[in-house]
Amino acid sequence: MIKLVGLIPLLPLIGFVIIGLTGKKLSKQLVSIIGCGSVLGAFAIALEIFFQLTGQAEKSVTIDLFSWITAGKLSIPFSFLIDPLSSLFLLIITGVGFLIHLYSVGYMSHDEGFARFFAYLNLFIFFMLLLVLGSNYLIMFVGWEGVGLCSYLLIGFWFKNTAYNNAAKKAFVMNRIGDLGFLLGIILIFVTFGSITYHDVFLQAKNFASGNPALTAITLLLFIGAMGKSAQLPLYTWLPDAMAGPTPVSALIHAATMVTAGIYMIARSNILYTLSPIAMETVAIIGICTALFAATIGLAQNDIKKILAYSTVSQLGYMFLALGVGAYTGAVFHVMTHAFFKALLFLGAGSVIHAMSGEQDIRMMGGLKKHLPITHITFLLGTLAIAGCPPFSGFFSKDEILANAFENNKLLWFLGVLGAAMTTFYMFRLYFLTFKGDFRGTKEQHHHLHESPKSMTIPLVILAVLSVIGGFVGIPEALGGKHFLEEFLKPVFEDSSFRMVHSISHQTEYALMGIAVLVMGGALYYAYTVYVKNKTLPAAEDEELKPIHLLVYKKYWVDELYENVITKPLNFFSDALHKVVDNQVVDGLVNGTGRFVTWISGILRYAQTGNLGFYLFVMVIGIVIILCSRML
Amino acid sequence: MKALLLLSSLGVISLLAEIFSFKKLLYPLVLLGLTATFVLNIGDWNTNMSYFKMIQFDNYAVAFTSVIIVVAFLWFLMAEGFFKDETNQTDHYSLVLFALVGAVLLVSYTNMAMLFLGIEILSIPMYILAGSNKNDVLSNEAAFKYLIMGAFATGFLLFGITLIYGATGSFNLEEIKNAVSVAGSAPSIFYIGVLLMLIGLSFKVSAAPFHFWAPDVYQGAPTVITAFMATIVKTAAMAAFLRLFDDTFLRVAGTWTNVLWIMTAMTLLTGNITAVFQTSTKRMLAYSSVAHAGYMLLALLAANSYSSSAILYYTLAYSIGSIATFCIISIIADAKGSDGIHSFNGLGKTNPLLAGVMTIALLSLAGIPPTAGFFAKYYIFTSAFMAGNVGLVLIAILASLIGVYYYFRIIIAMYFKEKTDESIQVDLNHKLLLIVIAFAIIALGLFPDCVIRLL
Amino acid sequence: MITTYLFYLLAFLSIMFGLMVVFAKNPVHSVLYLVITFFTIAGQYVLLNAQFLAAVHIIVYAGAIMVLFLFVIMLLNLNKETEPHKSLWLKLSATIASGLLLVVLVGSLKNAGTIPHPANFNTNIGLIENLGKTLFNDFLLPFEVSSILLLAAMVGAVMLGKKSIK
Amino acid sequence: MITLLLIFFPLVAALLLLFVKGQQVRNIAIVAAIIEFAIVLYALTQYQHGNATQFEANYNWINSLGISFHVGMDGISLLMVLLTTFLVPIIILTSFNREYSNPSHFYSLLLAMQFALVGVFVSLDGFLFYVFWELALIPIYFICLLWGGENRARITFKFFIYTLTGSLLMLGGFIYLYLHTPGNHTFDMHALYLAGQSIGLSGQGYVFWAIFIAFAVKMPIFPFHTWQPDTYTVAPTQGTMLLSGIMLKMGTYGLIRWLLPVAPLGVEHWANVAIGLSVIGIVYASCIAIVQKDFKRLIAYSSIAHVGLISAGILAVNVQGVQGGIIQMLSHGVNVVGLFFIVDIIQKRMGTRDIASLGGIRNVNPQFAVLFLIVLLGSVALPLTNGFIGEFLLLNGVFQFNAWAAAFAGLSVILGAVYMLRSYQSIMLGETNISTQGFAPLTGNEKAVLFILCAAIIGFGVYPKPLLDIAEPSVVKLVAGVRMAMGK
Amino acid sequence: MSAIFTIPIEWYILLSTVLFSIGVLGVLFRRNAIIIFMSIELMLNAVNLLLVAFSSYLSDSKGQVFVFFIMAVAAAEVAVGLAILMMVYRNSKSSDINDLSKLKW
Repeated sequence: MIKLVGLIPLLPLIGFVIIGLTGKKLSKQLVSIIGCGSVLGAFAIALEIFFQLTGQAEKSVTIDLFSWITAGKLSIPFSFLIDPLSSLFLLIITGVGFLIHLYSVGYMSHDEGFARFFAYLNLFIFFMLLLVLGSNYLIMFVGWEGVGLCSYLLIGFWFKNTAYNNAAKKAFVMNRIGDLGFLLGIILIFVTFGSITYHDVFLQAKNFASGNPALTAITLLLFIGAMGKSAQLPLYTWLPDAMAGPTPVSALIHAATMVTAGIYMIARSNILYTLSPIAMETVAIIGICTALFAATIGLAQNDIKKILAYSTVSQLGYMFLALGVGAYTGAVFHVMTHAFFKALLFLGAGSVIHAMSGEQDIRMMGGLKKHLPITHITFLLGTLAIAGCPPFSGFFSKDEILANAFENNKLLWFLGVLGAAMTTFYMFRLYFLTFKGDFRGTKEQHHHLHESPKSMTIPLVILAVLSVIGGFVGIPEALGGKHFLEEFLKPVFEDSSFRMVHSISHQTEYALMGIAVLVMGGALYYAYTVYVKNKTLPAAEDEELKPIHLLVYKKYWVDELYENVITKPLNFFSDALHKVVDNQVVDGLVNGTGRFVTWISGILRYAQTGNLGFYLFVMVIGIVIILCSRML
Repeated sequence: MKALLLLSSLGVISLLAEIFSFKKLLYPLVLLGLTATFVLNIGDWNTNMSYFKMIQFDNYAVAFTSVIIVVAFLWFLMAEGFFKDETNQTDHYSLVLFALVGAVLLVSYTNMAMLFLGIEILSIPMYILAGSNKNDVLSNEAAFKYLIMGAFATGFLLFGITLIYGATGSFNLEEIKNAVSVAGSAPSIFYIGVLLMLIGLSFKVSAAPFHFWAPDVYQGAPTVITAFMATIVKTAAMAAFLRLFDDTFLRVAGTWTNVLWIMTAMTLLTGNITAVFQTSTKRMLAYSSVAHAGYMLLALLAANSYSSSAILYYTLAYSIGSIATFCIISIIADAKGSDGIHSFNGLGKTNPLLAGVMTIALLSLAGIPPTAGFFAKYYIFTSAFMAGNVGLVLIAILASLIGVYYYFRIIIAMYFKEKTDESIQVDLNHKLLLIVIAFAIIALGLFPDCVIRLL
Repeated sequence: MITTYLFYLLAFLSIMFGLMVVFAKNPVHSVLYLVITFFTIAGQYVLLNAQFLAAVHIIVYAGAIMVLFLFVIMLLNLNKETEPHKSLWLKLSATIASGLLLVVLVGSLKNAGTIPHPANFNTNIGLIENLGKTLFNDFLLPFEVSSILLLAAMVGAVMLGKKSIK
Repeated sequence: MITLLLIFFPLVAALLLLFVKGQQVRNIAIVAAIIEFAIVLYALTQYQHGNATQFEANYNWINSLGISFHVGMDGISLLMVLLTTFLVPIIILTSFNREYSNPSHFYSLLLAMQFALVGVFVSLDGFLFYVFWELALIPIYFICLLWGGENRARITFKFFIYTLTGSLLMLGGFIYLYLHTPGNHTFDMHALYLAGQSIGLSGQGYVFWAIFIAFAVKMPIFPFHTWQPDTYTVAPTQGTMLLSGIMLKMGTYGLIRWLLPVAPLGVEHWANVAIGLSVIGIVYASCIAIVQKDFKRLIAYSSIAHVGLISAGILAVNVQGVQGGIIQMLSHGVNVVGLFFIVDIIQKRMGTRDIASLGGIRNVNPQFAVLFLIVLLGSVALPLTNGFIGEFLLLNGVFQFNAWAAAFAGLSVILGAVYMLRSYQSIMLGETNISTQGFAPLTGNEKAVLFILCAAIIGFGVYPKPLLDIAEPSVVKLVAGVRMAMGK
Repeated sequence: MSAIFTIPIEWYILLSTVLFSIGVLGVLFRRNAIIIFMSIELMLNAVNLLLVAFSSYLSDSKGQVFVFFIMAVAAAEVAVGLAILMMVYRNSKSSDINDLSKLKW
């Protein structure tokens, strides 16, 4: 069955090609069958492979397809690697991907670009699968850039809207900044190890001393790539803007799968990171900073999708924190649970937006509980999961991260808990403002309120179930679990295991869990007090805000900062380069030479006075000079 | 020698044509005569005959004579109209033929006396022919300027010959050469003599700063005569120059190389730069001919095994290119009354043949492959490079870029500017001539070996 | 001794009249001064034992060429002081240029005395017999060729001189 | 024999075309070009993998100067010839869009150009190479002069003079080498290699600069590039395609074939400066491309950026860099021709290339939008397009020379995305305006061209191996030789 | 009666140089074409003088023979020159070289 792994990406690719080429000629039904079916098929194979892998002793299988690039020593095969890590990601991608495809059938049913949407989604799945399946860094890079492209296409799906297009472009360009780092990292890997195949690289890397500068450089460069793709500081601003795309896109790409590529990559390269403490620290610090920074912004946003977006950024920060402290399993665990509940939340939000006829401002919502019962329940479950309420999935994954952070550095743990509190607060703020209280929208919107169709609610329900039970694959030992996930991923991370010392006692772990739950409860209560009891509403657009509030509400003016520090100067610089340096100086020099010759010619021709006397005179002078040369 | 005799006889026969009234036959007769001369001349190949120790038909002389006769033949084809003037028909024939005699003397002399007479026999008909458009003030002026300056320069040449005679006691090139080597260091008057001869010959090949006559004379003279001066006269003078300096005076190269180095650079630059601003194509080509003298001097200065074949090839390539351009200029000027660049506007559309041949000829003059002009320049550069004159080669490269600049002004005018008139009627023989030249330019460029192998 | 003085005298005269050729205002005077200069040069020829050449010189230059000049001047009616003068600057620069030339030539020729006073001096080389031998043996070809030169000049002069029929 | 056929078939076709009247001349031209392509395909089947020069033909030409008509192909040449013969029919096909006055001259010049280009790529004699090199200039000059746009006389003339300047310097360099060959001197390529390698550092330095500047002008590399945007803009589309698609490769090919082997020490010593210039040019041109308003000009600048990377990669002298250079030459040829054709399609319909005044074409013609996007992605080197393979290898090569240079050069990855996406957005996306509403559907030949190009872009992005394999043995041999001469 | 025993050759060189320079001076100094012509004749005569002197000092008749050729050429040149001058005068009624400057630049 593992031999069939090639089919996994191939199926969505075929789906893309069929839908993409025939496009509008197919009926929507057929399109949805092909679109969803291809992903479902991939999921089925992935599931089969997963079980096969758990059953067999050989945990890492490479399947060579063809030789892709060769140049001297550099030889890059197009081959796939099946191991626990990739098979887990395969499941997440195809599974969640399928659900979101299904959801999209309903969500996009009225859109004229229905077929195009499915084509893009399938293409995305294809690239995402390449990303995780590749057996070397370059294949990963192919997927990496490919998903960036799909992200670009999908964010700008409604291409008539300039703002959406700008958001798409921004996403692509910011990703590219990271990609450059990634690419250079890959090249440095080649230069250092003479290969970029995981197997060869990791095998050699084990012999490197910890803190080797080459490794540090490699890991930092790779991390730049991760920062771009996974929206970490300072390259995160594209992700909130990416919410311009249709909601299923936000759920699939900008929450569940693509943005976690960075985590996958670092987890994949765990041995390299483990051997470079500086990079680890950097990852941890960037992770926690992002987590907090995004969380604070999330506190004051009013757009339902924006809040979720910042939440995603924040959760991604957690995952990097986990990676940074060496909790690779924790990070992957969180990727998985996050995929469930964040996809759920986005799809729920999509359902809300669908019901609200496109309205996204939570100030205009409220009391939707009655109208959208299924959405409400599932959304609540998702909220609890992300907040880390036991025994929902988020609790276990977050707990693992925090425990590891505590073990590593108390400050990191403290900040992590602080972030968790904020998460709980803004998520419940969102929940309360949306579903509780009274409806604040227009009459028109009120009239149209309706629960979403089956194709949308079924995925919601499935995801809700997964959000609830998803955490059970990683119940920590302290709670009597076997931590199935850790066992499963062990072959991947075992080389790095010397860093993962489980010195933490069960008591401490209980205490940490307790604190986390308490903090969560407190934040929940505070949110409840503010938004349900006191029925406080977020400030209206024209209202004056307190400085700190304003700072957060305006997202720290980071976009404006980038605009003024990078974009505008770049344009100005380029303009100057063009108008002054290129046209005046460089070309001026060239044209100047021509003009100089013409000018000289204009002068010189007057020497030809036409006067015989003058000619003779010059001749004599010439003769005198020539004869003088003899005398000298 | 046979060539010499035949050409002289042809000149005399031309004069007789007036008396015995066979003027109609004269044109074919001359062409026939030239062909015969060419054949006879080829017969002298490898014979290395010397006559009175005055002239020697070594291969060098034969090769240059051949070039001169070939070019003269083409020139006669081009200049047919020039000989239609009833009054002076026979005079023109004989003067041109006498000038050819002078040219042949210049490529074969082994004695200063022959050099001097050759120059004069070549020059005096030229003075006259430059003024042959008797009612044209410009033509008069050209003749007059040419004469005065030519005579003036002759004075210096003679002074030089005299000093060399004083130092060596001989006019014979071989003896002069040996006298210097025997004496080791010749008396200082010898060196002054060399320099004065350098000046005199530089004047003839129009090297700066003795080039001033050239643009004015070329512009003022009738176009066909300009063509003659630019091709045959220049070839002969260059050959004479080369014969004297790269052989006889080679042992005292130290005396003249520095001077010639600077003169070459000046020639290249002034010729090319000044041409840029010209609007009269004839005058532009006059300056360009100054510039071409500069390239040839480059090879002369190199004074190595490549020099003579380089100059041979260059003169041939340059001459046939010039014949074509002057022919077209005269056709255009006759039709439009002006030889300004604007007369060429739109020629590419009205007369594609003229424009095409003109383009090929100009490309050749500019030195663009695969034309003969390219290989000529290449060969010269190689020769100069070999001699270590890298700086001069760089100047020459710059100069030839400037050259491209003005040659292309005509090309651009022909193809880019809108047409102004209807197409021009061109004689069949002119058409044939031009086509032949165009092919010759390309063929020479592709197979230069057949010429450069000779020397 | 007398030859020495004669040389100096002739030299002085030729230079003086040479200068007068240049500076004379009337072209006719210039011609006459030039004729005198030619005579002094002929005198030098005699001093140098080139008697035949001296005679030819007088005949050709003074007798033929200068008459031709005179003839043209008269024909063109130039026998007045009509010539507009060059500006002072031009005259000055002309003088300086030729002065420089003189200085340079003299400077570079002054140490040329490599020809020793000949011991076995042959006084007969200037005689017509010797000249004739040289001319018709060694210089036969140039002699013949100069016929072409003269012919060409003749044809040319005639061609330029005659009126063109229109 | 195949090589001779390849060289002279287009010339014969070009001459014959002169005698054909009317518009059907283009059909004959395209048939000729396709036959030529078929000949190359045949040559490919006959090609023996390995580093040997094949299909050799050697005739005496100018015996007394040691110049011979020596042609042949190794892998590198073969790929270049393949590119040329692949693009020329496409370029002819694109011309079906427009009616040219004097079509017989136009197509004749086009094929004459092909003759010269093939000649450049197969020459194994320095002099022959130079002659073909210069020959290529004449047809393209006339194509631009006769059928170009506004101000063409001045601009194309500048182009001519500029490239000629470089060429003459190169000629100087070649003569210098020639005079260092032993015995009676020869222009044979290998003799020139040996001569170059024997002349010591300072001599090689001169040779390096003389030859490098020639190539730098042709490609062009900063700061020798200022002729290029004007010329590309003013030339007729087919001219621009020839210039950018193939002619520019003469320079990059020259770097590999002529510069590296004749002046290894010179390259080593001056690589800092030369790669520096190339890399500066990458960022410089990319930045300038960002502010361009004319799409054609924008592509022109982007081409400078791409070429800068190629040059830097080649000058780094390692297998990855040189292989990358070769692959990128092919990719760039395909991509840039596609882009210029897109410009032509737009200009033909809208009458403008001003990015700002377009918009929303995608609404009217989604198919065009997709094809445009694919070409664009190839140009910004997205993985699985042809552009990526080259760019990766090139960056790899440069990185091995200097990591910072590679990082700086890599900025083009970002900036390329910025200007390309910006213009794509501005031209294709957004709302349609009055002018773009009437955007006519693609004609058959337009579709054919774009489909072929897109297929090539994706095909060779996914499976570049055949191309890489053809070039690899020759590249390995060449690089090894050069590095050995450098003492590495 | 021969000067060569008493006069060193340098004096002849000097004399002819001076005469030659006077000729050059005349060419540069005057505007009348005829005078310029005459000055050129003076230059040629200076050369002739020197040739004869060398010839005598070397006891070699070739120098004197050469003078014949110079004379012949001078005669021819004068004939042609004066013809041209006449022609010019016919057309422009001037023998002033400054008036002959239409060909320029």
